[in-house]
Amino acid sequence: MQRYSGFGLVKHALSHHENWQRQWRNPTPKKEYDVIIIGGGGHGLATAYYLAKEHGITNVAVIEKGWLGGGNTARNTTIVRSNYLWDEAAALYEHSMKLWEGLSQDLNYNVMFSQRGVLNLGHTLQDMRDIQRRVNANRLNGIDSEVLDAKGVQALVPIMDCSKNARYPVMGASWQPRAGVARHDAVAWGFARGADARGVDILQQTEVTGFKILDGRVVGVHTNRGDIGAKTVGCVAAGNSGVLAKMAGFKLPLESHPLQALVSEPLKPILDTVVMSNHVHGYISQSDKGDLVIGAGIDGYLGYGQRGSYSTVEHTLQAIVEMFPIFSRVRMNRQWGGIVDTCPDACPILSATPVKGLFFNCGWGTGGFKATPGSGHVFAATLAKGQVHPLAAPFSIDRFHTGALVDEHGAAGVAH
Amino acid sequence: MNQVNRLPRGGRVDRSHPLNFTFNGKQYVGCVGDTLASALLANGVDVVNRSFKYSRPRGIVAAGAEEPNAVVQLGASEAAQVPNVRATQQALYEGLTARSTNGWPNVQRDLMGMVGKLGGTFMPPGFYYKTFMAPASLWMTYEKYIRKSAGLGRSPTEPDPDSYEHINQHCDVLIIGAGPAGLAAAITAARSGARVILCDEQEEMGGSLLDSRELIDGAPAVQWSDRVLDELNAMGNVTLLPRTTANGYHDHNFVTLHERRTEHLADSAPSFGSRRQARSRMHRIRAKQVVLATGAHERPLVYANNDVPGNLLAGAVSTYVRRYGVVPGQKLVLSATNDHAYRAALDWHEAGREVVAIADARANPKGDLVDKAQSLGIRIIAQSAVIEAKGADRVSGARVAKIEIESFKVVGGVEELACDTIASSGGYSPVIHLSSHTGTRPTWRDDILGFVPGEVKGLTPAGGARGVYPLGDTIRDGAEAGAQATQAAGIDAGAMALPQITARQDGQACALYQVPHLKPAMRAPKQFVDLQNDVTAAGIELATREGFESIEHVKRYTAMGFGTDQGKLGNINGMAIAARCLNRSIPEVGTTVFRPNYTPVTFGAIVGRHCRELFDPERYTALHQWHVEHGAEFEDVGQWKRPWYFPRTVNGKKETMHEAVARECLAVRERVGILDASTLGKIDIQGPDAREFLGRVYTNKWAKLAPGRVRYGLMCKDDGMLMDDGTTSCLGENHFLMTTTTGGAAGVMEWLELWHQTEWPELDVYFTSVTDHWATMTVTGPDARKLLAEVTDIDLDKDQFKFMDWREGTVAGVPARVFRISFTGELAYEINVQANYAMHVWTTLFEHGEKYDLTPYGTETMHVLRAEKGLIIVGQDTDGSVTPEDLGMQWAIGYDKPYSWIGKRALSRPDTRRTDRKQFVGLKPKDPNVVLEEGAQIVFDPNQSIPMSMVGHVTSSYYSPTLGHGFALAVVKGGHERMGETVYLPMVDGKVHEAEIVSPVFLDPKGERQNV
Amino acid sequence: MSDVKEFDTRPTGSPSSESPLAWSFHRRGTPPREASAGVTLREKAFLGHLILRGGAIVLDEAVREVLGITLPARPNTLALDNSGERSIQWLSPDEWLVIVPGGEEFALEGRLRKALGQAHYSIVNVSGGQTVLTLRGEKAREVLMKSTPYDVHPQAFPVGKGVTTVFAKASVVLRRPTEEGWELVVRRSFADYCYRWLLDAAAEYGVIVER
Amino acid sequence: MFHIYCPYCEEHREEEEFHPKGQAHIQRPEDPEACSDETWGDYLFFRDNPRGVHHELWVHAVGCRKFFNITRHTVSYEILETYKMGEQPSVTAKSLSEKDKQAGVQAASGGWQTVGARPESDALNKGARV
Repeated sequence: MQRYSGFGLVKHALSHHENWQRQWRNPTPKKEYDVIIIGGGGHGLATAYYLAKEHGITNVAVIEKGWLGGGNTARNTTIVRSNYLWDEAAALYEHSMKLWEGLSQDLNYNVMFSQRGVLNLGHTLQDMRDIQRRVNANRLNGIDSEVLDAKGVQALVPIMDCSKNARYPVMGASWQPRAGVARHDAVAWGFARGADARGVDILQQTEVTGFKILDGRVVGVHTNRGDIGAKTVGCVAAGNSGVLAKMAGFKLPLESHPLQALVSEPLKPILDTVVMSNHVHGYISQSDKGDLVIGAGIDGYLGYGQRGSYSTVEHTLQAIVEMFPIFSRVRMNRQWGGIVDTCPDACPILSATPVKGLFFNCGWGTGGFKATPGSGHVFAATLAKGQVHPLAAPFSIDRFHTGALVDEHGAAGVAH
Repeated sequence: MNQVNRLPRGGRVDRSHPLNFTFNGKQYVGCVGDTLASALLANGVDVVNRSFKYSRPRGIVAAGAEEPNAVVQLGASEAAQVPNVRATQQALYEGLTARSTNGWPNVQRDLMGMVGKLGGTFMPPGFYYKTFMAPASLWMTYEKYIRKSAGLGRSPTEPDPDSYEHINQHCDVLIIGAGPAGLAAAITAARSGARVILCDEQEEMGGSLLDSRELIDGAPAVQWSDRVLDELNAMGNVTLLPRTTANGYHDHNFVTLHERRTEHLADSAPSFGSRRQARSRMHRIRAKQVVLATGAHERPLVYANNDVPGNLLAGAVSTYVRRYGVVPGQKLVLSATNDHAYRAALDWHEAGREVVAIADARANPKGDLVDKAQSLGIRIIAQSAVIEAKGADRVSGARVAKIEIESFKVVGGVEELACDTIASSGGYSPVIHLSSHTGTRPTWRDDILGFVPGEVKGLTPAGGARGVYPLGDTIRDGAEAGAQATQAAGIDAGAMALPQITARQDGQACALYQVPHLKPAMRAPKQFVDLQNDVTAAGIELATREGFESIEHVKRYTAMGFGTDQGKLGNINGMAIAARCLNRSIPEVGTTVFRPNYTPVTFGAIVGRHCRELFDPERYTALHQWHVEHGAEFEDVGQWKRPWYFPRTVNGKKETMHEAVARECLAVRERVGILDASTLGKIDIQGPDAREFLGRVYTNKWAKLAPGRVRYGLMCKDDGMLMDDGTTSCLGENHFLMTTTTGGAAGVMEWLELWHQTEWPELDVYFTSVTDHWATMTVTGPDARKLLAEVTDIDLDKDQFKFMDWREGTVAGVPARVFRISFTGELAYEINVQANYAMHVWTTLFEHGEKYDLTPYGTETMHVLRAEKGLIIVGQDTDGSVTPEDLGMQWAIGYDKPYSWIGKRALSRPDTRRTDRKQFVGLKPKDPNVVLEEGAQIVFDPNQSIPMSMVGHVTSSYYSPTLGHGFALAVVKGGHERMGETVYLPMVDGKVHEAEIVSPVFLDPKGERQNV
Repeated sequence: MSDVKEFDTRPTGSPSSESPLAWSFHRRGTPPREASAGVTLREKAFLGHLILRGGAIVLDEAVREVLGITLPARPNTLALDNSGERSIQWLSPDEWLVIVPGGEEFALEGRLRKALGQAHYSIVNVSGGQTVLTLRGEKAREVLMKSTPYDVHPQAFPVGKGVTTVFAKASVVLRRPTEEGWELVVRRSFADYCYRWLLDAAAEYGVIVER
Repeated sequence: MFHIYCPYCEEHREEEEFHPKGQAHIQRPEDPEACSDETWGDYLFFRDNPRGVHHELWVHAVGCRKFFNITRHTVSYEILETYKMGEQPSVTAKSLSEKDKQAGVQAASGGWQTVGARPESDALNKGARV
């Protein structure tokens, strides 16, 4: 692998950038691999990378029906945080956060992980109770997290309307300083380059059309480029997980919904932190390019169309202008949609399945991007050992039958 | 007049109405009908901006929505700032003030330009992924500097003085674009009587007809468009929307049109007295049929230094000359691949300026316009192109060479032509953005060298938007599309009599995107593809070499198409370059996917009226005015404004919340208080199966509740988790009144309907919401009976009107239902009267209540009082993961009811059977002065290391003025079996509070106070 | 249906009463009267409102007998008596809204119950919970277009139509009892919001609020 | 932005008037007490989630407040039919064309009903963690 550095950049400039190598190969599928990973998004590529790096398993194929990193990895609002309420979720996301903190150096690829902090605003008394509960839990779980009052919020984000005039005045917030944003595409590319360099075959434009299952055990997959064998298959296909599960003959407690996002035109820096509000429902940060990156809500219906309803965008911008009246004259450049696979308890599934050797990693809902390295790390260990990693154990499919949900919805409260 | 480039006559501007404007602090004059861009060109302003990455000087390239460079900061005052306005789309108005968005200290002498010159070579695409990694600790510092160079314009820092609005429209046929095809479609549809909306993004309708050289019915084309527009204008079934951009095409023919109503008049929307106008309007259109007549965008050629000011699109040159009466230079070289582009040379020549040469990439150009150019003596150099522009702040020359497209090589000598303007045209791309918003993929057509719209239900593309270019064909195509759409909308449409147009003979265009240079792309001067994001041909080549093979990857790696112009000029060229590098065809490399918006839209316009005090409804009770007048502080509960507490001012000093709540609590415990409880949801339930229905949706039993009685009920979802609670009263054998939580009202109503309509339609029962009909006031405290007795005819005798009874009668002369239920633990009466009379009843109670020191209290006091009694609040003490059993409310669970009520089955799952579930308990802090923090986490062992094992949390916590100490409600693992045990609460300040697990009922466990 | 508790919520005396818009008028007053306003707004307060639920055939007979109006069985329609003061509005296949002059509602409920006998139905008095706003003037339709996604073009919304639909962020029953005027049936707790919205949306045309 | 025909109002209305309520045609187990934990869990949480033809339950929330069913394509978002409660869809897996089948269009097979146990869309939004 060609190592990247500032010095290297200068060297290449002198040769007119004509000697840069491919960041990954475009290999022909082999007949058989030790492990097949279905889904070449961030999670799948991270899984492959850690399989190779941590477990020495390099005879691995990542099968991607489109282009690597072209799904939700390319369509999210790039927020990274770990201040989750429940112990199980917090442990998983904090594991991920620690990996984020050294990821650029580990990958030798600058994923531009920018720890500019995340505010989760509270606008009602119940919001503030929920915030205190979550922050207290975070603290005792070793996650940096604090409660701010409205003044503290105003000090961090002077341009926000923290006055009493707002329809739902800001009462305070939780604040995670280590949280932030990252360059989403670079995450996929960095993992792809790292995995490829260690021998992983990334098979783009290759679509899985079925599973080869013998006596209840997976032995390979059918693809549009022929059959490929493997005794261990990991499915990391986000919104398309349900489609794959159906091919393997079982259902998942998942629904795939449209999740939209939008950006403004690029502006000179004006917003340093990530601001999220569940109550008025909008979240916003400013990218290094200057765009305001704004997340909208999930549409309530199933949708694989990578687009949602316009009214969702309207409601989101209403929330943004409510929080930031000065953005009223800023202009929205582009909107787009992703497909998020949501679980009833808003937590992922990292699990063995009724088919031996076939594992699923899905159901991340809106939380997928921030989990990328952690999810890959834990899932790689699961595939390498053939048994579920302890951090993943609470996230098995079984929980929907036993009732042991990790209900992150709960933190939001349902009535007053 | 100092407009050096303004022609003395011609165009559609009004030279008799000059307009003053300021650009980068300098005063200029333009005229009515100008855009900011045409006025700047008229005044000879070359450099309008600096580029984003390399800070190179940039000038105006285009005349419309595709302009990448002339992006300015608009607005004279701080509050009226608008970032990133395209000068080509901004009408000039008196006093317009604009600045370049980049350039320091100014756009002419820009120091960052040095960075671009020196550093440009170290900044290939993706360079930041390859550096700034060591040491890791410095990244945030590096990033600070990266961010400094971010952005184009800046956000205003003061609130917007203007307002915006939505308007919902419905029509049979929406026509997008009022050029020749759109006008023909519109008139055809309109004459059929259909409801027609015609919109166009420009200041004036007419599209390409406004600068056309051609004749329709023997007269200048624009006269035809004026005629058609006059006819449309007079028709009642037609809505004409100029200055209106169709920005988003959504599912089922929902289209958003952004109408700029005042942006051409002033910085801020003018108002007439109190009559305020919205600055802009978003039309939310539901169209039965849509005709897409958006025309085509010209593609520039990609040659070296093609970004130096003075490089323009050929079509833009024609537009500026013919429509605005502005010639943007003295000496022109045209580089073209097609006949249509020759118009630029002809227009330039006719304006009296010199056309140095036309470099035509075709070996043997021929056609009417070629002939015309030749006849005017214009030099045409065949099989050649401009391979490089010379000049820094303005073009000073063009290097023209013979090229071979097949081998992508310069094959002849280079001739350097002195000129100040280079116009280029590489062909035309249909404007298909809208048709691809719904996910439909466009199709590449080799014959027109462009993508055309894929098939979309309810949408008919017409004219240039589907690659039909000759004027006569375009009008015919538009008319046919109009008729077809009208028919599809279910209305008969006649055919339109087509006007006479002499068909122009055009030669076949050739396919050229990037122009070869003497040096390979990596070493040649920069050949720009996406001017706004400084993406070059070399950059695309590098991306493909590094393995970025799909156009999506190329775009993301180079940032091509991610600017505010969304790659309208550059995307196809970029695809063509990627295709050449990968040795594939354009459609093999991918297709272009566009997302809304077509052009950027002001947040305010999308928000509309839903901001400030109309952001979300504020719901008020019938007593709101009284609360306001008595100084209440309000709490937001859902959309309701509920009184939170009523601070009194004593000796000029306003009580704190703590003081007010202590006073209110003691008033209720010792005398009498009153609460406005009108926000509780109320549902009237009638029908012979009402009782059975209640038995299925509530966890407890309803079979034996007699008329006149009230019962508390718990409602679960089928996963066994509590979703709502409240009391339900039996009004008659077949008649019940259910109450719900304030926030749960709408949800419960829908829940009941859901089960009735989908699962149990056989049950005869009807539900009607009466939340707003009844006002509810709770009179509670030891003196409640005495007070109420003064104003009611109801027998309040404790044996006649018992706890959990209800009675009807009058209160203060108003018919009332009175419910003897208690959320405070005291003697309490909930009085329900029709809301119109609520204020009368409330004030009458206060008249009589003075002697009892009747005290109004708010939600905070209500919370303290109910918590002292261990009564839960759904959503505060529960969170969607709590069962009735967890709450210790087995007394409210009908385990042996015959029907398996909602939630029952779930209670016997392995996880709900666990004995160490988090269970609802009271906590008594060891230190009576401590009020635990709500949300504090609980541990059994305070000495463990982090991460600690947490066993529950505090759900409610208050200081009790009645008990004289702090107390809390909480959930604790296995809490029901741990009474008397000590738990610990480690806090952020390092303190660890100790508390004892106790019963959640802190006061009057036998319920004697409420039973008096 | 028997075993339902009928209850007249209107007092026999005349204690002071307040319409749902009382607070709005108190807080904001009404806009200054203009000579040529495009929109005129008025509250028809204190009417009698009943929600009727049941089968159409069952209810129709009773309604005709008691009110002399044929139950509008077609979706989204509105029927009025000759005076125009009493109306029945379709809300859903088993639900209608009856609006009568204030004070008539309780007697009407009684007569309907008598006529309906043992059938399965429900009648609920909601008079305190909602109010009627009327909107007139040449710009009334444009104000509505700014407020509701429903098509209010005369072709799509002829006289005699009434629908439950979205109004800004609230819901209303929007109806067109006459050629000139529109009626909005608004929930009490949302009335102030709707009032403020209407004033704002109509500001550019000039608006008269009749009291 | 869907334009939805309400089979009770007998006309098309804007999406803003409706709420989606999950998969249609799912029945609560007839005897909950007798069914296994697995069956109950399936009923509560497991859904078809097809990429293709889907039958879904909607409510005309700001309108007639009736629940009804929609057959909708989850990629093109085209509404293929709407029908009242108690009626059966006419567009199903069986009626899919060969072309659709080859293109991998899936159809909901029915199975367990989601009466309410599934978090509603706003709950999803409330908990949206991005």
